Amino acid sequence: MKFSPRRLGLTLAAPLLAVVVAFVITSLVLVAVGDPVGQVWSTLLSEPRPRTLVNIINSGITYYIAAVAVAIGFKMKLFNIGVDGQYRIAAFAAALVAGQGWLPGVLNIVLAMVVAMFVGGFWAGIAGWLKVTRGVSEVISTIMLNTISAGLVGWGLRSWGTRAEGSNTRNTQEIPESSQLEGLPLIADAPNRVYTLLVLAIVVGIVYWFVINRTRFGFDVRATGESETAAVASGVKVPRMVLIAMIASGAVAGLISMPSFFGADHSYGLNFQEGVGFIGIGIALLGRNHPVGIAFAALLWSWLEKASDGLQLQAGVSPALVYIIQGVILLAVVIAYEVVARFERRLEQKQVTRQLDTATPEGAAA
Amino acid sequence: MSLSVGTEIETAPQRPARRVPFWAWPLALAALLVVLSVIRVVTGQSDIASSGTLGAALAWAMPLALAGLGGLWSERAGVINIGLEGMMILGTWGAAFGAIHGGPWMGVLGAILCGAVGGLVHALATVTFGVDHIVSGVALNIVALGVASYLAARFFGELEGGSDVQSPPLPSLPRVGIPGLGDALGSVEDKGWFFVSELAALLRAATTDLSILTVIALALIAGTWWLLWRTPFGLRVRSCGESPVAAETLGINVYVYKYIAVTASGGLAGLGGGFLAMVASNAYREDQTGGRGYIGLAAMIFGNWRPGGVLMGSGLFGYMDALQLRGGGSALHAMLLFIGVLLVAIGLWQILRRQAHVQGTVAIVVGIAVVVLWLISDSIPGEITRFAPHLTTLLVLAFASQRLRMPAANGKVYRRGEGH
Amino acid sequence: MSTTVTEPPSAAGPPAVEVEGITKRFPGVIANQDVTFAVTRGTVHAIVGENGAGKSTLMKMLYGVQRPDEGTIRINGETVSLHSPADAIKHGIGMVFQHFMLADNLTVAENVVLGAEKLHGIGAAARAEITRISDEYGLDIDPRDLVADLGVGARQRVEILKVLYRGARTIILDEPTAVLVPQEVEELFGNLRELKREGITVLFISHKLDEVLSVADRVTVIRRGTTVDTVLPQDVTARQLAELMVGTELPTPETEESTVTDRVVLSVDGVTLAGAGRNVLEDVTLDIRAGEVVGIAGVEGNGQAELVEVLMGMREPAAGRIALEGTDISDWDVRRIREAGVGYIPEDRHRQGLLLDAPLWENRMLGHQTQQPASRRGLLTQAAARADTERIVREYDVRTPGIDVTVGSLSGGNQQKLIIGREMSHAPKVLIASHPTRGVDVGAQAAIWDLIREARREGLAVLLISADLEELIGLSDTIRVILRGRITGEFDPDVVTSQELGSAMTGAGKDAS
Amino acid sequence: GGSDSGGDATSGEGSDIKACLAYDVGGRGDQSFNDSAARGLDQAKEELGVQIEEVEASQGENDAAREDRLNQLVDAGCTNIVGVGFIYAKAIGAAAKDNPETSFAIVDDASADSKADNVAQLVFAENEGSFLVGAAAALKSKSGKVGFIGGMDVPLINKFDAGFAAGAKAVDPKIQIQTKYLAEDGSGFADPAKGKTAAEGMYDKGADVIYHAAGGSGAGVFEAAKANNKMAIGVDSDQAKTAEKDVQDVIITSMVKNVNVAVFDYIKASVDGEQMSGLQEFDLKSGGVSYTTTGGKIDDITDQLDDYKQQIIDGKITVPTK
Ligand SMILES: Nc1ncnc2c1ncn2[C@@H]1O[C@H](COP(=O)(O)OP(=O)(O)OP(=O)(O)O)[C@@H](O)[C@H]1O
Ligand SMILES: Nc1ncnc2c1ncn2[C@@H]1O[C@H](COP(=O)(O)OP(=O)(O)OP(=O)(O)O)[C@@H](O)[C@H]1O
Ligand SMILES: [Mg+2]
Ligand SMILES: [Mg+2]
Repeated sequence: MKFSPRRLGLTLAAPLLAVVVAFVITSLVLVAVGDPVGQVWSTLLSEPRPRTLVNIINSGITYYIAAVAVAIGFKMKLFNIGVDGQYRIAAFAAALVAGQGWLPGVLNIVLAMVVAMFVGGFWAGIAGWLKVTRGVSEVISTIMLNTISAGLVGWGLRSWGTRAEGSNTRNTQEIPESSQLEGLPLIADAPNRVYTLLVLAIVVGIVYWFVINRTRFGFDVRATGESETAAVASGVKVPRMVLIAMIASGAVAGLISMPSFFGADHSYGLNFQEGVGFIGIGIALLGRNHPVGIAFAALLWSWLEKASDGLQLQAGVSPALVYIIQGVILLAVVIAYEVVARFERRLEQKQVTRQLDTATPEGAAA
Repeated sequence: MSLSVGTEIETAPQRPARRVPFWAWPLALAALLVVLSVIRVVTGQSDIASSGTLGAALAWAMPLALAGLGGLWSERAGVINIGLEGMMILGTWGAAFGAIHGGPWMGVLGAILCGAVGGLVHALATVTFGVDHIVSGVALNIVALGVASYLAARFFGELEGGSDVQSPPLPSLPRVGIPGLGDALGSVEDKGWFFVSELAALLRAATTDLSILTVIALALIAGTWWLLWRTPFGLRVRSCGESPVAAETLGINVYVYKYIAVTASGGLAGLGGGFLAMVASNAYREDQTGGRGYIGLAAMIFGNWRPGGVLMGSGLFGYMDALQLRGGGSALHAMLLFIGVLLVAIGLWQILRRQAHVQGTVAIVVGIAVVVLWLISDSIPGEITRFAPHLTTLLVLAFASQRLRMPAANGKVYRRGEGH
Repeated sequence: MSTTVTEPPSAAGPPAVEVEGITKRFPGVIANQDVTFAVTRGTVHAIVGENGAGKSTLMKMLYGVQRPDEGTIRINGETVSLHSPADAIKHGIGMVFQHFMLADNLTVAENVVLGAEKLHGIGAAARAEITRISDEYGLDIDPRDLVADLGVGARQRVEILKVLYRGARTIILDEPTAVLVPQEVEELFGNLRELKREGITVLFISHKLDEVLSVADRVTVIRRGTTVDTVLPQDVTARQLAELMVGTELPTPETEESTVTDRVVLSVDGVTLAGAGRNVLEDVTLDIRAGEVVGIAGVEGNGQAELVEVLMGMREPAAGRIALEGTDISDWDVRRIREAGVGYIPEDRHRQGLLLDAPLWENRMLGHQTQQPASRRGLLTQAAARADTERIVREYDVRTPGIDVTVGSLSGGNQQKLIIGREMSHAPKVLIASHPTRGVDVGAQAAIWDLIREARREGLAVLLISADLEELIGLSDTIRVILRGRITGEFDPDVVTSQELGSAMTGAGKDAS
Repeated sequence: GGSDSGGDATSGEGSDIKACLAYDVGGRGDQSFNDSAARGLDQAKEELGVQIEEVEASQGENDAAREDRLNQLVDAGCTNIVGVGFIYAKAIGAAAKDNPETSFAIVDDASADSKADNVAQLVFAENEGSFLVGAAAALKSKSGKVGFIGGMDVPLINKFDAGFAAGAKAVDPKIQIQTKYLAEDGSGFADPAKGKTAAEGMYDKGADVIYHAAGGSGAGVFEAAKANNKMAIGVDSDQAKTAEKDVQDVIITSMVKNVNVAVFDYIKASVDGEQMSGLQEFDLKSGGVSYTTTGGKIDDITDQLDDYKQQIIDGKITVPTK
């Protein structure tokens, strides 16, 4: 697609519109329930400390990969609601393997990633297979698989996890020191570090962009998403694509936990971060399934989230306010995208006719 | 709408499922009771069909049934509603807020209203703005979680006995039952007679100590059937889900009916949330819904978008839930026998009647494996019993989804004047 | 054809419908401009005009589905403002749309009473009334049937019944004959005359002039959105009418001297396809030679679509063999078949031929993803694809401001030219063209016919499926008739008439040569 | 106690001690564990005049987020920070390393994760307290069947389970114990409906006393007990006082885990200038866990229970933890 200022303007219009709407609605809510509006915004909008900034980036990394996993499905109009379950079961399996430390250092990390992608892909593949062969909606099957994976992981953790001396939790074996990644000192003055596997997120983003936009496979994916019937007629084997897309989505979902696992957690335990898959859905929608859009959305999301502690401490407002802001932005943005897209389509149709009219004056209506 | 998959979308005409005659229902129920009796006798697990289990199953089924009924309203009008979970969440908050400030019946009203607001937002996004239904639903779930959580912190945090994540105890709704019947049936149940005791247990569960909200929910299921299939209003709602363009050309304001149906959908799901807050427990709690909106949706789908089916689907879920919570591993273990035998039967049927040798053989082999598993083990690990309902859903859908037919225009974005 | 109705319309009372100065604009299109005419009560009034002239738009405004930007509508002398079909229905207007407006999964009764529940409820009384109307007008409809089980003719009668049930005094029929075979058309006209006798006014849209002349009492011609004239059928010939419609002379497809060789390119042998209940294709056998156009005639739904799907590899035949230049391709998938040199112009370009929201150059790649200039070794070659799209736009006269606009914003004819250009660019050996000019304006239609003829000269084997019998007769070297999934006849287009084809298509005629 | 701290003297200015609590999701008001910690904080504010601050976690966060929260508390000027719940173990360990000047405490964890010179690990012998209520259950049971309902199958709750079983068996070796864990995740602590159904199942199968360690889900256990005219045992605080009025009379006793005492003691030590650190065990002996007699339902057996208590304190009985 050629660059055009109008197009860019329209692309940015929707998210900006949504953020403004979210700002207004949230303010109204605050006024309605009598919370301090000014203080809330000044707290939320104050510049984060370096340490918090690092944390924003770190959870942004996690969310980014989650959103890409979701976006792969979305590109084909597949709703992989099960990223959460795929991520969980993959994280557990990877932690189990990595904890054994069969391979030294970086190789161990690579092995864990391969295992995570395999397990995540397999888990998503079940839903894909059910859809293709049995016609079960992936929305329902992935939701069921989420619960099932939670159960299996719970059982696995009880069977293979260990309880450290004096601890009240259960964890998998901690990974050897040689496989622990120290992090990148990207932010000056911060005592903590950005996950080394920021690199992984960037690679995932680039590969995603490249495959979708520059390969034949990606074209098939997009074609299927835009019109299944046209894709079929063009030679795309949709069932096969569904299976592949689900597996790819699950494989990427499997990677979600990797940056934090090797950068901070070092083992899988009861304090595992839940719900990332659902956050990924929100971010993918917000970022319009675009690798760059998703990056901004992921940072926005995690920035809001990190602001919630300040909200409690400085404004005395429930941190749940942040959920409202996130939710309203999301709802506003999906509506705004629809409105803008419709507007754009009309504009283009008009333009086509106008240009043709001037080209062939006799073609105009009498 | 999500991808339909397959290359035969072009021409293969879908045979609509034939109506099940009304007498089939009691017959099926009786058959089920016989099966349960056999399992009880063979395994000695008295909890399989005790009135306690069935009563709990009924109670567990109701929130799911209400959510599923909500889904049915919405999807019959052509709007996929994956936002049921969010609407339920809003309902739990609304129930608590209403009940605290106006008594139990205000709680019921509050649940319905708050859920309906969620439905209205979904309608606004999908009907007016043409947002993809699943996208809107997912977004709504996120918003609802935030709104309920924030409002709870704001309105319950300060109250005596409440906190940011929990409301104070709510006043309870009346419970009803047919007096005297319970004890009589109970003594029959205790005799352990084949089938008779199971029947007594079922009657006992259905007639004693029910929450008034359970009765209302059952009435709503019947009422939905009557309203949607027996009144002009219902015909109009359904026409919006089958062919909104056709409805439009007959002078029907499709937007209005979609709005009504989706809002009602929210109200029903909200009431389901209210059930959780006021009947299943007696307070609002964050995360109380625990994904029941999704399960309700699943129950509706395998109930084939029909009220009776919703009841059946949610009943199955409720039963599995009740059984695993009450009996745990051993009761579910007994069910293995049932599942194994069922699989073998399905396999034989596939081979003998449908010539599907591969599927049939697979079913028989798996069935025998399940029976063997039943023989060699004596309990199922807790984690696995807890996802048994979900696994069951997945299996049921895998076996039955070809027989299901959703409303033809479900999930399609409709815009006035653009369909001709 | 049967007797033409010639008695002059009675002039009693104000006109049933009168429109004056109607203008309707769509983004970029003026669909109607200053349309003015009147319809006398109790007559059959035809509206003719070429594709895209604005006939449907006008009728939709009469029915309240759309609203005019300017102008007035009078019904029985009273100026009305129609905001929705409900208003129109209230004023006694009913409409049968070009595309049927029926909910497949509802029963006939439910479809009929929908929106008119106040009249007789939705129960037994309503069903009785439906049966009564059905009997009265000889519509032969059972209210308890599921619409999904009905054929095209019955569906149309249900549509008419819907209108009658509401007590409409003015009925609009938008191209009712498009999907009917001649015999069914006769039946329909019989029904219309019946209606007229009951004093009902019929507004009838068509661009089949012989039909119009046989049934109408008055004919209004619309050209490019404007009323050109209203004439009495006995005063004009079909030729004059056509010239009024087009403004110039009508182009007709004409077969040139035969280019048929004896080299069989595509050979279909005993192909059978199983469907729900019965076989949708049964023992279909035909050969297409290089330079030959084989036309398939048939009433919609008799297996044409399935035949195309089987040939394109979208469905696998249960029995039989399909060979492309001697190679068995029966079990190949779509992609392999396309790569082997089978071009495809789908029946429904919006559904099967294009990605409406993607730019022209991406649509250029569709269907040929695996081939140059779309991709190489799995990677897209965008620059090459763009350059080739520019070429197609130029060579095939696709009217577009550029190759970056979305294909959805082009007109149907231009979309179709892009598709044809795309398919021809890969030097196909076989072209499967399904309704290649459906919904395309006259200018583009002529251009498309030329393209097909040219390809045939160059040795292409063409399978042409069309509902337009003129087109079939004009382009084909041989015509096969398909009925209930079987090839039931073979005709020489040089000698066959539309009537004969129509008989064969309905199974009425046995005179297959 | 605490009268010697000079709390009154500093109440105008406020002490220069600022005690802060970081809760898990839910926070103050769960009528159980978190509330107990909050009571300790309130007591410290009142009696010692310390300044306080509270924050709670948000849903589904990771250790980094928890650590960041603790650091924000440090930034807000907190001198003493308590992580309420083992979920904070790693975060406390890390934050303590980064802020050697600040004093930390963690409830329910004694692992290497949270170990540091400036961290007090406040742990409880829940198994010992549970032993006593287990014995009480066995003594009160007429059917010889008792039940245990846990919110989640994790080591912490296993301790309650193990202690309860040991206590019941100590009284009656043939006693039947039904055990049920409600969920895989935190929802097991927040779903009274689950508690109720599980308890009804147990009562229907003959149990007449049920002990729950299921947080908020326990409300359902009490409801079931009330409806079936059976007995229940509360947990964490004296639930015969804190539970809803109409079910209080079914709660024969509660296994109290005095988190408030631990939190208060920890803060008080700082006020007194003797920073608490290292492993701090709150067991039967130190009064960190105990059983209650509110309502007088077990007045007849307190002698026997106190006897067991003494044996545990004396080390004659070792209560298992899993
Ligand atoms: N909803 C719409 N939006 C934009 N343009 C429209 C719309 N409806 C019709 N048009 C345009 O208005 C013109 C008239 O269309 P209309 O359907 O009335 O033609 P018609 O005479 O019925 O043609 P046909 O014989 O193909 O049915 C066409 O150019 C068409 O593309
Ligand atoms: N992006 C899009 N998505 C869906 N539909 C679209 C899109 N863009 C255009 N359309 C539809 O495609 C139609 C344009 O194709 P159509 O064949 O009707 O053109 P037309 O101008 O009517 O040509 P004709 O003269 O053949 O009738 C418009 O009616 C419009 O509703
Ligand atoms: Mg058109
Ligand atoms: Mg038309």
